[in-house]
Amino acid sequence: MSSVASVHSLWTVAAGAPDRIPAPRIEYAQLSPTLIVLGAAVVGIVIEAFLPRRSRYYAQLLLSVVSLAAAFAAVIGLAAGGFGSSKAHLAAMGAIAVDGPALFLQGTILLVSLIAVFTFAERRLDPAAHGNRVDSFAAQPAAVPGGTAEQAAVKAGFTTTEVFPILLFAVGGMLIFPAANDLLTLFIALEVFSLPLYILCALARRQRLLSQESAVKYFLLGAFSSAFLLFGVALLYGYAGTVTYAGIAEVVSDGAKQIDPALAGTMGNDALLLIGGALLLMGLLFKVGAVPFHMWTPDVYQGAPTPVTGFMAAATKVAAFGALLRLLYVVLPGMRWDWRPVMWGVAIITMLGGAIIAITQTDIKRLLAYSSIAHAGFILAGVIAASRDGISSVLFYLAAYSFVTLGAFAVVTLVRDAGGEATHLSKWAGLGRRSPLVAAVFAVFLLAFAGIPLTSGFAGKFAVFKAAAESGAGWLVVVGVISSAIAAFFYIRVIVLMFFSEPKTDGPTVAVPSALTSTAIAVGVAATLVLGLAPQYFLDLAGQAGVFIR
Amino acid sequence: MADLSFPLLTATAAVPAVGAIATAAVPAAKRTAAKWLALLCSLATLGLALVIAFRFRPGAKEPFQLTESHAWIRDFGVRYDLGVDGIAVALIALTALLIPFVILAGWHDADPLEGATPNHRWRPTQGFFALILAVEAMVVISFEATDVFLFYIFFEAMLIPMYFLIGGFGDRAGPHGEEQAATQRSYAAVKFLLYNLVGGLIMLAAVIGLYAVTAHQLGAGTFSLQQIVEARASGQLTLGTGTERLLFLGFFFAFAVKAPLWPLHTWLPNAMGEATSPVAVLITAVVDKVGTFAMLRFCLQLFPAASSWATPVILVLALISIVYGALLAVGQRDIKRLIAYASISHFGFIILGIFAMTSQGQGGATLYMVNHGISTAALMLVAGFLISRRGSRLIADYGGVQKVAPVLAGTFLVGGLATLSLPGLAPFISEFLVLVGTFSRYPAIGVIATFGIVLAALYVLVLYQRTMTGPVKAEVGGMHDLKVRELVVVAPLIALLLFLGVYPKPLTDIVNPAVGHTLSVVDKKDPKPTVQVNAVPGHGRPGQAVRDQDVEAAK
Amino acid sequence: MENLIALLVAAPLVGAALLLCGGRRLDRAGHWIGSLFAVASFAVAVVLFADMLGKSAEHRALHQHLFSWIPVGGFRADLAFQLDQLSMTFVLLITGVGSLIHIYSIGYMEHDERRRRFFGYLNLFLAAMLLLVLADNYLLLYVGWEGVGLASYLLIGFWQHKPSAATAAKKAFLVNRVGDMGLSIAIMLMFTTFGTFAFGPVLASTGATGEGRLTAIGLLLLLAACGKSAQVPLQSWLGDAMEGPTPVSALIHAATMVTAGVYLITRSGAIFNAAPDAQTAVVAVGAVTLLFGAIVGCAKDDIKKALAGSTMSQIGYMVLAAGLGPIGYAFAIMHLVTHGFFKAGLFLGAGSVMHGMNDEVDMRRYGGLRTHMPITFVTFGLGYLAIIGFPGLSGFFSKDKIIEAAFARGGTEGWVLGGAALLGAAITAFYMTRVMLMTFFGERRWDPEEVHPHESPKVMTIPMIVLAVGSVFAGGLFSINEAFVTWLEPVTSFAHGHSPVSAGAVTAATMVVLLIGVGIAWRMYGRKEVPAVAPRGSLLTRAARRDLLQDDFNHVVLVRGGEHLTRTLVYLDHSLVDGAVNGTAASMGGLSGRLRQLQTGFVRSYAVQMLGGAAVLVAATLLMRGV
Amino acid sequence: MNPVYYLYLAALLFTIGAAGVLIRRNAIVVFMCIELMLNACNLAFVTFSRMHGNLDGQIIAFFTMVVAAAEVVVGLAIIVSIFRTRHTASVDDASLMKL
Repeated sequence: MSSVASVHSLWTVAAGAPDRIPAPRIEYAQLSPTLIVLGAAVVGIVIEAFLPRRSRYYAQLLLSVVSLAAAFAAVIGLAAGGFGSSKAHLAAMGAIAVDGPALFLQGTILLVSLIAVFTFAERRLDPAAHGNRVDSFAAQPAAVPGGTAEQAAVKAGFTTTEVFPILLFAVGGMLIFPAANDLLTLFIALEVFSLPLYILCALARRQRLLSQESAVKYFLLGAFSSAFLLFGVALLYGYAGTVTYAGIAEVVSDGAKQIDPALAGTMGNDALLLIGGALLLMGLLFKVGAVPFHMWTPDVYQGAPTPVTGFMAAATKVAAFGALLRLLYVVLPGMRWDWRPVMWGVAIITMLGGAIIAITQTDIKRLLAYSSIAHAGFILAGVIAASRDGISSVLFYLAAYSFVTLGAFAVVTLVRDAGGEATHLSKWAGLGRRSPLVAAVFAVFLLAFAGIPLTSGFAGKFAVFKAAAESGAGWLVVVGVISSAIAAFFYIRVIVLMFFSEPKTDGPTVAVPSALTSTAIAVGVAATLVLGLAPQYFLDLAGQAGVFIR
Repeated sequence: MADLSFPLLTATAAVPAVGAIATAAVPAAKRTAAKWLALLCSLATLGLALVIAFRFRPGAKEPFQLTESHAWIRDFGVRYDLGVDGIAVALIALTALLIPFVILAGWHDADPLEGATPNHRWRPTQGFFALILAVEAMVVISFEATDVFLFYIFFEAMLIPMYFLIGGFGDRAGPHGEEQAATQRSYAAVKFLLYNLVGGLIMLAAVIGLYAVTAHQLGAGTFSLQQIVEARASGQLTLGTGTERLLFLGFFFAFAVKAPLWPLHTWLPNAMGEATSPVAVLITAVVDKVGTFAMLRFCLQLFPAASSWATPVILVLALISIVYGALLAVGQRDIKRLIAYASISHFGFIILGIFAMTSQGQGGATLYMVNHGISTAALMLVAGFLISRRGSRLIADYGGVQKVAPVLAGTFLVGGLATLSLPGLAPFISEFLVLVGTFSRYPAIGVIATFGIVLAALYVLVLYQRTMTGPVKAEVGGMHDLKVRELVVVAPLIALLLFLGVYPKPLTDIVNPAVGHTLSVVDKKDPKPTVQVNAVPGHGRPGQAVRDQDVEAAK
Repeated sequence: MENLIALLVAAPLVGAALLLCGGRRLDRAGHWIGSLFAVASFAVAVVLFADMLGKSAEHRALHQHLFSWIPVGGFRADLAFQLDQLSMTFVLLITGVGSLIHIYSIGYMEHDERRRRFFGYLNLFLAAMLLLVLADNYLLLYVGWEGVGLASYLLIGFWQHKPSAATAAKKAFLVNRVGDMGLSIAIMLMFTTFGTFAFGPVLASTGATGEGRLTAIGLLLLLAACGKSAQVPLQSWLGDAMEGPTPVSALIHAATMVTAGVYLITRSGAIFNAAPDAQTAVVAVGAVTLLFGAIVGCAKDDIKKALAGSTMSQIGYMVLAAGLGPIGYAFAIMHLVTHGFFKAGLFLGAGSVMHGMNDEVDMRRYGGLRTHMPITFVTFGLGYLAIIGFPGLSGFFSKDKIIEAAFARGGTEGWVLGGAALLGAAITAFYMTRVMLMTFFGERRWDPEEVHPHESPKVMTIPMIVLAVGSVFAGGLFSINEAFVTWLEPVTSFAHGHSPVSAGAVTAATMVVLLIGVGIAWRMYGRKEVPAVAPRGSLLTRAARRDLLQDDFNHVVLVRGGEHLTRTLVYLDHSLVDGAVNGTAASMGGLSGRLRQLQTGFVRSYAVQMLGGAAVLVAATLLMRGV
Repeated sequence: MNPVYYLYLAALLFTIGAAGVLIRRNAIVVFMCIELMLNACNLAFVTFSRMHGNLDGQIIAFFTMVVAAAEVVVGLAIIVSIFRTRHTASVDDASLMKL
């Protein structure tokens, strides 16, 4: 009865005084990072449409690098402007938060993407086809693999320069994701960065069957999970009557000012809240690749073009964990006692599952996929801390981890044989003898993954475990320690393979990369060592960034 | 104040570290240059270590001297705190002393095989010596660290170079050819790494726990040993019994793996068996000492109550190590594995001495660390020279060496006698002190441990008899005696064994105060003799004796 | 004066260092250097002795403190020497006999290309032995104790190319180590009891502690003595030790080292006096050993092994005497000294015989040698008379006193011990006569084509003569109005034993049994022809040839058992301790392999699992709230 | 009429969609089932919007449609290309990568 009236009044108000509807305010300056990237993406499309094929590659490369760099500069500017701490607030009518975590994560994502662009643009590794340098993306993705159309495309020296704008779109979505301050924005951002990734997965130049398969798997499962997430959003909306984080949080902690009777009906119903929250969590856990929502990770990581894999593994995790943090710390702090135990379970099975399954992997990319799962578990341990330390430790871990991952996958692109990248572990035997430098670099990354002291991996692991232990999750730390012991085993196995086993005669060759990939790897190593030896500065950054706005 | 003066401790660790990088950078063709560079760096380190030993004032009040302190990772409560007590000084000196010999002994161990295809990228020789220096640097700094976290980091990081040394370089062509040897090597290396890594990670959990506790009670988490000890003394910091025991176990486990203590020992025979003998020396004489050293410095000082709680079990385990290691040594067919098991037995003695909680026991244990380092080095290196001549590690392949290579045999015998701790050689003093220290608190355990000296005699003499005496084996016939380089390696070690056996005072003077401090932290006193004798100092005349109660009455 | 003490030890030590590190360039002069240092040490000893005689009995003890050796907490061991009458006696014996044997060896080892090393070892032995008797505390004594063990190990195994020699050396060292264990534990016990282990304080404080501890210490010291002095049950090594060159047997395994046990017991007299039970154990060991050794001595055909048995038995006498307390100490030492003379002489004689017989040791291949090597025959003969206790010669005085003291112990114990001692005397007479007859009398049982017996060179015979002189007169000299006893009394304290039977009766009895022993031997070996191959012999004989099966026992129980034990442990270490860890790793792998199967590659199965996960997640969340 | 029924319907549709994803082999059909799930969400949104009497739900529904459309574009592109490669749209055939 009353609900009907309210709806009716709605119409009358609408009809009555249109001028009372407030005009939306958009703080362009504070949204500039996202806007720059998305704008650049659009420009990229235009370039594809109008520039001649020859010049596209360079134009796109230039555009992406410049735009990402500019966006990063903007983030720095905002942070310097105090938006990270004192002036942190909600922009775009509360849809997007501009605060410490958001800026820190956006900065990380932008740097990672910048390096990813380098690996995307690498054109030295594959042997030149018909005199044209080629990158690791299909000449004509639409063409049937091995078909005449494809051969023609190769002959003509086509290259899929669209990857750059697509990448930029994905980055745009990722920038919004951790900053999203209401569930709708969250959902949209999720789709905005997922859809481009689906496409990128399908674009491998070699082993296109695998590539397409990975794309379809990723797509179907991704869509499936996002449907769940959306349903969760619906339920939460039903529970709270709003989708803004602040609003929901208020209702959750029973702090709603005036409860209109319509709300009272649903608000009491915790089932809506709990189920909705659970589904929402599931959607995010899928993106971070936590057990049991990890199934897509190995297949997609293996099938996708390695630069894309590196980008996904690094950037997606950052964005997704950012969103997860914001959700748990801003929206659901009121129900901490509900989600913490659940997350405990998830964290434990994720750490152990990832580590254990990885032991018997035989493909380097799948191995790294499982290791990324295990790492997701470690980060979850930090998330569970539910303390300021927890936030900052997670932020630090994400930064540290993403660079290591990117570097590792960049190295994977170098080891090649006739069939493209030689990802089967048996092929890596004796790599240390054939090209010690590459092997050594990869070993450094592996040691960082394993969390050996003096590498960024150790600092990160220590940070999250410390936070967890301080919040009373001591046993979680023990489990984490055990699983990192298990994990150590397979990292070491790879090192043994590279250094202590005799090189095979038909072993792969190590391609000499151009400056692009070299830069990527170099940055990876530098980050690994700097964050390992002198992490204090970055810990400070993360520490200052450790406050959410609500 | 310490910051103003020349950072001696840092320098001592930095020299080999820089040397490692420099050595690694030497181009492939300049192999010999790399060797000399490494040798020079290790000698420079030795020099600095001696400077430490001389700058160190045994009498001083403060527990740690030559301290350096800088902020490092504030968020983790970690500082770059260095400082040495007598024990550390002794062990740093030992490390710095042994490394040059290790390098010299391994002079040709990493040369590329004859007929190997030249590869301008692959530089095993440079790598070998660089890794040795890297290990030295890390060991030194972990002896110097007075910050638990700082120690932990290098305690762990040390594994990586060791791992490459074990897995990457081995004796030429073992009994079953190069291929087989390579697989065994990598197995040994992985085993070494996993055992120690698991230990280290469990310790990591304890380290984090320690931080959580300090952060919770002191406001800001800290890892500074002194700060924690003082806080505990002043009652600011109180650990619950359960917590303290858990943390203690976490720490002790890692050190027991490293030491190694039965039943966590099985990695050592593999590692020492497969590695080249200089590397084996590095493992048992240098790296493993970090474990026992850490028990003394961290386990006891951080968790006194838990230490004395765990003492009975640990003593029994140590006892088992002593007897078990010796018995298995008797049963070995492989020279290097035999020495490895002998070391396990010796580490049993060291741990026994540490946890006997008497000044003799702990002083003895510290001396034992040093002496065992020297004696094992002597024995193992000579064994290495022997093996390099015949190309086999099996005892059965030798016989009558004494006839063809008397000097080699003689040095081998001296090393062996040191291993069975013959009086007059350094190890005797430490072993006897450990036994006395143990006996005075736990007579039964002391007595059983004494059986170790018989077993030691057994395995050493059996080894010597089977390899050196008897009719000359055909394959041994053409064996040449020690070369100059090899003599230069062995002679000083033997001289040192003799000197420290006759005049250990310099060492004991440095060590005693540190031991006293440790005991005071653990709050333990030496048991009093049942009879009070006012001993006329070193004098034949009878001094009269008084019953205890009379003394009481007199008071 | 006391600063000379260190010189005693230093001289031979320097010699050893020179010879062992000197290398080949010293090969030609090696033996002279060695002998020189030995003699030098003897000279110093004589000087000190003269000085000591000049002082009154109470002020004879000298003391030299070099430096504090091991100072750790309450534990302080000094490197300090103590030279009192007891030590002096030993010093003279060691350096004197030692020098003689050095000289003898110059000839004996002439043809050995490793002679330099041999003399190095001999010097090393002298140094260690002197350290043993000069130490002023038990720990330093322990150093000498093991030092002589090392020297004996090196010298027994001097001919290392012979596996038998190497084995014998190892065996000697190991058995000694068992004894050393006792000594070291005893020292620990002293430390925990008295807080020190210097002779002075410890021996002066025995009154202050309970008898239990003293008994324990006493028994441990006895264990040590058994090891070093080849007393039952640790006697098995001495026979094999004869693998070493004969001078070694003479010096180490007859005159000096093996008597260290007696020194230890005598030195620790105060402790034993306060611990009667320990003393009983000592006399028991002594009595048993003196019979054991004698019996073994009767059956051996190897001349050196026969003498070894006799050594064992004679030391049994000394230990017995030492066990009797103040009534025996002095006689123990006295017998020790006389024994040093005649047994060394006998061994050198045996060596000279072997020298002339191409190193043949089997007495059944000797016979009628008296004409071929007269000097050896005479010296050996005098030694023989001395050892069987022929009236007037050294053996007579010392042994007779011991038998007397044994009776003086009183009660049944006294009778038993006295009886044993007498029986021992009889058997001694028997086997020594046997040796004498088989070697020098009867028909020759060697082939003149192969061996050409000849007298040894002067450098060997002169020491033999000197020793023979000693073995003739020493005893008498000592007994002139109890000179020796009074000399030792300040150290060992002396008490006259009151024997139930008069001294004369004892002497008479000794004479009788002596004649019986000689008579039987004469009937068996003098009258009849000695078969060149040993007859099967009675059960006892065969057992005696095998050291009364005691070796076989060791072999079966200790050696075999030990081998089995180690083999089992090696197996367990691999399968159990190692297996546990590897098993865990393997199971991890298996688990991983099984979990892998979940990754079927089918999208739909992934979806199912996601759905399941979602369901669990929801359910868990709901459960948390209990909705 | 009580709007809660619409919620039940939405849940039902969502379940049907999910079941379809699990059961059907043809990629296109699977994809349609996902669309069905999204539409179920839309229904829920609209219903709640009605119950709460604010427009957020309805607005979200529009967004969802747009997103669904975008998904169709990407999804069909992928599915079609894989169909052209393999001449089958069965998701079970795309199982080269496993374990």
